[in-house]
Amino acid sequence: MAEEKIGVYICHCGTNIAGKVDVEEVTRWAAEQPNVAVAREYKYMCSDPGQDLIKQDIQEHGITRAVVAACSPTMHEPTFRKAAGDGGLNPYLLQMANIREHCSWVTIDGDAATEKAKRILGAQIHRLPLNLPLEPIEVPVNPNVMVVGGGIAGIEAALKLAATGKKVYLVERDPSIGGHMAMFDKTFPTLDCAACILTPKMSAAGKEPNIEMLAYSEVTQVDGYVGNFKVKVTKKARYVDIDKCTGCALCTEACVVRKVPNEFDQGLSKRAAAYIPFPQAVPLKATLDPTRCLTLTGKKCKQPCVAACGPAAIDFDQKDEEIELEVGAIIMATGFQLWDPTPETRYSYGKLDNVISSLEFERISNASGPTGGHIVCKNGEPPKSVAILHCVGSRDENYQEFCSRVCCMYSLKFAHLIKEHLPETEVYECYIDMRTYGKGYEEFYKRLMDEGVHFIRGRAAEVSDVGLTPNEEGHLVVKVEDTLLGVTRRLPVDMVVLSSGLAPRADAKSTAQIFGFGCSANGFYLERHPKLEPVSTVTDGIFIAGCCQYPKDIPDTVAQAGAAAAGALALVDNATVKVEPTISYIDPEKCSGCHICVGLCPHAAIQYNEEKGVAEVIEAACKGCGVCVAACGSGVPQQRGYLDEQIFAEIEGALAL
Amino acid sequence: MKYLYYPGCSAESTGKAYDISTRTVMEKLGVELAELDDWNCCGATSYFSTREIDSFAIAARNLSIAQQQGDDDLCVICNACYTTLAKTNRYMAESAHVYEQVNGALNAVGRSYDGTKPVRHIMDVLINDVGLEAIESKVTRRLTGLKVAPYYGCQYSRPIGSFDDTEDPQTMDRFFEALGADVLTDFPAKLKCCGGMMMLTNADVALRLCHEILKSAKDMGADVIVAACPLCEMNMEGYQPRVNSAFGTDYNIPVMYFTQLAGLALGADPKQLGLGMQAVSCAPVLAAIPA
Amino acid sequence: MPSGEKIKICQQCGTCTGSCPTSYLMDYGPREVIAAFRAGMIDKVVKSNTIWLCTSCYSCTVRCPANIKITDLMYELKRLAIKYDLLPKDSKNPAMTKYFIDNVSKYGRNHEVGLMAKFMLTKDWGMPFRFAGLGLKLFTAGRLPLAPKQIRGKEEIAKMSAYLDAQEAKAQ
Amino acid sequence: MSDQFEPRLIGFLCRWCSYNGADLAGTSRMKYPPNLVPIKTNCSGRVDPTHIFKAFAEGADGVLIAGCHPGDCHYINGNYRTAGRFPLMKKMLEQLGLEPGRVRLEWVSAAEGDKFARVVTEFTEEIRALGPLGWRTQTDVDPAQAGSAASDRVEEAVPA
Repeated sequence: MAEEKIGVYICHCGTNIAGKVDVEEVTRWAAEQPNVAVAREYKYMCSDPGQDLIKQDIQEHGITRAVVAACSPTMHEPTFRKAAGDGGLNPYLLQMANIREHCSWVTIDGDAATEKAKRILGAQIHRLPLNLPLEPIEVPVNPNVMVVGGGIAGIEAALKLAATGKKVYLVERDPSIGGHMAMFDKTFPTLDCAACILTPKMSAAGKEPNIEMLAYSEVTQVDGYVGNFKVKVTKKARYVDIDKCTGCALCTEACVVRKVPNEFDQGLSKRAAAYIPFPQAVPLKATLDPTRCLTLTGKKCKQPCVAACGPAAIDFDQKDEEIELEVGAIIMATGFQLWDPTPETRYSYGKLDNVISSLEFERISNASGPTGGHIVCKNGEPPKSVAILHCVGSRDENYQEFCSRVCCMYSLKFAHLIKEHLPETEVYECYIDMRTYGKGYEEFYKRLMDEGVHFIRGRAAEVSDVGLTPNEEGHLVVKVEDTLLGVTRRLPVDMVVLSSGLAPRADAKSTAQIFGFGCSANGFYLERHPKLEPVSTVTDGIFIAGCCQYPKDIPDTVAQAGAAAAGALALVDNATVKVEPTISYIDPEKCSGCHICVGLCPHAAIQYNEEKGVAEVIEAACKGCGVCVAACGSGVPQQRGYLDEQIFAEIEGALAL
Repeated sequence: MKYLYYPGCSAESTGKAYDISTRTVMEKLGVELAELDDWNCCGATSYFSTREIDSFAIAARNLSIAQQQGDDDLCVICNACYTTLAKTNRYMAESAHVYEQVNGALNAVGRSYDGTKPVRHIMDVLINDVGLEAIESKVTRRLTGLKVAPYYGCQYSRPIGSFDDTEDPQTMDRFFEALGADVLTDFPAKLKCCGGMMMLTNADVALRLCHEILKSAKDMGADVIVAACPLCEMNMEGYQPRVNSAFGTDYNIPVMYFTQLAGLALGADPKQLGLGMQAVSCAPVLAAIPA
Repeated sequence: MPSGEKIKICQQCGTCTGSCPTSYLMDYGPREVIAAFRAGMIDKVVKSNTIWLCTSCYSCTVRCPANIKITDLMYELKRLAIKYDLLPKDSKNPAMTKYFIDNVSKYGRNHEVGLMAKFMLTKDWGMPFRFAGLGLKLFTAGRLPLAPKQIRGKEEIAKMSAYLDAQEAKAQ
Repeated sequence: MSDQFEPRLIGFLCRWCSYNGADLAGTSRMKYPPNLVPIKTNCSGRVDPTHIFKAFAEGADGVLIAGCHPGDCHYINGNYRTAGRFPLMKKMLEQLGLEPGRVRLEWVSAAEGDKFARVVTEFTEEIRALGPLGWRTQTDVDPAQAGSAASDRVEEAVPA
């Protein structure tokens, strides 16, 4: 083997690295290391002139290996490997040494950081002579996309993709798409009617030939990899043949079970066991609730629904159906759930009538809701005073530590709706900080002040029905410190709205596991990079949009859905995609055919060849975990890019100093 | 079932009936109580105000004696004693400084303590060790129809909440349901402060707080308020006439230690429950329980 | 005070003051006490009536979204007030605290009758009259024993305190 | 700096969870001791006993293996293999006279920058308390020679 000539490139990253690590010293040290032909430092290696240094050295100094000591490889490894490739070097002969995230940013002492930087860099310098040229594996891309979740984010992403001619599978867990937005009355700050702007999109998605709608369905399994996902979807039995159902709702009227809490109305109204969730549902098809339908729960029923159904669509024998889809990209738009205020017992939610959640208020104020849009208390009377309590479950170490971003604004919207419906009603907003950060939001806040809403800076302490004075008797009493006055106030009101934060879906974690990515500490899906890749996940080919990533308002959700659609399109619009070649191989000369790796491979990528008596790696199926390498007693399987010798060399280099 | 028993100072005077009825109830349930030898005041809330470490030290003297005296858990009846003793364990675990200082003080009097003696509220013992089923099986006089307002008091579950919720405790509700009572489970004042020691120093404040509790009980139609703390009982019951004169009310609501009412359900003689000691008569309660 | 550094993350939401059963009488509510603490103006709150109105109900502590142990903070401030003799003139609580401790140091247990008697004689002349009706009832019911109970190890309490005094002196 | 013992630690981090967790600790500017040098593998399941022996033989005083939480593995169940293998590895090392505290397995997700910083801090302190291991056998290995010797083996191992 010829002597290798290693080029070392150390980045200052402005002061991000150089402010802590003595870059000159590391460069001087690196130049003395074996095989190192040239060691350079530069203010920003990732800039064009920085990258040019590498290219020039390859071409002019005959550099045969390169290492860039800079930020995390997650950030810029592709950048520098491409630069090496452009310079004529195989990209896999370039390594990165992470001296920013793993060193300068986390170390207090400058000398210690400089030492650590040398160790991290030394490990890579040591390994480089053993690196081998590799070629990325090029795989075909399935042009179809799956969108999971049919709220505004999923609908928007699906429509955008469908408009480019791609086939989209839109999977929705509930019987209809629409999500939370379909439940809202108005949207802040413009007060557009939510239904007026959403239902056209819902019906467009329903009619779009490129969208195959899989409502009342759930994803159960995801296999494969970027460009080539194999997805199992369970289409839950509706007990209604949707090809025959016309959505006439006669079954609903005929059904004898009439007291099922209506989920869409937050349980404030009742529905039948045969139901269509709401009049604008897409698809507009009936569903028989398997937990409530008498026939389906094994009880006696004369089945008036069957008699009522003209097209004979009702089918009690329908079964859940599992289908398999092949898609090149996936967009997750599974949304949020409202933080359930029950654990905040001091607010008496669920105990006292007229202490309601924000979603319940949305339904009460909605013209198509259970009260026909009349804002009324449980006794049917309009409230003369309403307190809206901010930050319920939010900004609290005991519950959710984060700010949910939208609650201040929706609370202001509620106040406006109350003032619009009931001008004489007093409205109190109890808030900690008023966060009105969006376009037109601060103006909306001012407008509400002008409308005479009482703003009390303080988080409500408790809600009770114990009146101590005649004017409190018969009312709910909110106890809150007005922190601007330094006075504790007791507000006698008729209705209390709890502005809960947005929470991750209860099953967000298990869903993320199915798809092979993770969740942030707060439970929302984890993006690949918080700033530059907010719609990507660590799994190539899987994108996220909307409130499943973090609480956000409708404009941000729609923008993110577009970004996710563009990300997916940029992938599936290509015939092929390059995947990492760091996969395993087995030398047939050395394999004893013991089978141990065959059973351990998580992706069934190792097969036993009976004829030759050896194990073989199916390259297309191998994802490169390296479990087989570690498992083999004789060290026969090896992983490209992570050969034992390469890892040994890294260890030696890391400990040489 | 055996426990070491810490009665607390009040049990020797104003809260005597709590001590007497506790012993009776536990005997009826077959629970053996061995009084802690030569116990001292737990320090209560006042001691925290001198030097924090003194309060832990004097509380730890009790715990150190308990550890010497036997392996059984230490059962406490007074809410404040319970919180003080449990808090001492907790802070000794949280802070090495507290641990060292406390042991230094104990060593000075030939004692030591490792911070691990389990401190149990009597209700914790009843619900989690004796068990509601066992208790229910021993009821001879069900409290059918008796409207019981369960008053927990501040330091029952606050601040630690080790055996019940800090905002919405339920154990006393469940306990009296097992005894057949008509428990006012939504009693809104169940955790409202009675004013504590402030009845002596800022009576206006404390009377007002008691007024709120009594009003709430009256509004709900309570036949009796049950308490788990001598100071709470004293404030709500002993000071009822003064509440009445201060607020122009006419409350006459019996307030009992929960062990007194439980004792009746378990068939104990009223005399064994210290029932003659109340300033507000309990006769209506006795009359209301079916024989 | 364990985890005292938490006051740095107080967002001044006022849940503590709003939850406090006696804050309406306080010169400064618990929220303002924390604000003053952070602003370096503790002397202002230590001298106020606030800390002596805390009933130790722990409502603020269990509700604080930042998990600040506010009740403990109040104890801490009471200690400071006693130590530097910054007691409000009209407040009776500091005296009660002191008598309570004297009582326990002397007998090992709190003798409630003695405590009340001493308190009434020195701090609240009107009290015996207001208390008379109840006192008589309690006395006849056997709930107010005249003789204090003394524990065998009563000198231990004083000794422990003396040890801790010495420790504190050493630390300073 | 004081002349206290500074342990030398190697940390094998899986690239999907723990490596990103370590990145997040950096992005969040959390501070932890500089003693651990990370080595990236695709999956914690790739780490085999020889890597750990090698680290100790080269002078490491402690070895950390960090991977995705159970159930979160990017490769379905690679981390279960790690978890299954770890006690055996530990036992082998114990038989060689090594204190069990010198190897540590942790699950650190990409969202747990704080946990990564805490684990490294704790681990550094624990190993500092245990003192130097001093297993390094060869004194002055010429890295160039070591490298070229190994590269011969690589060329041999890889099919053309």
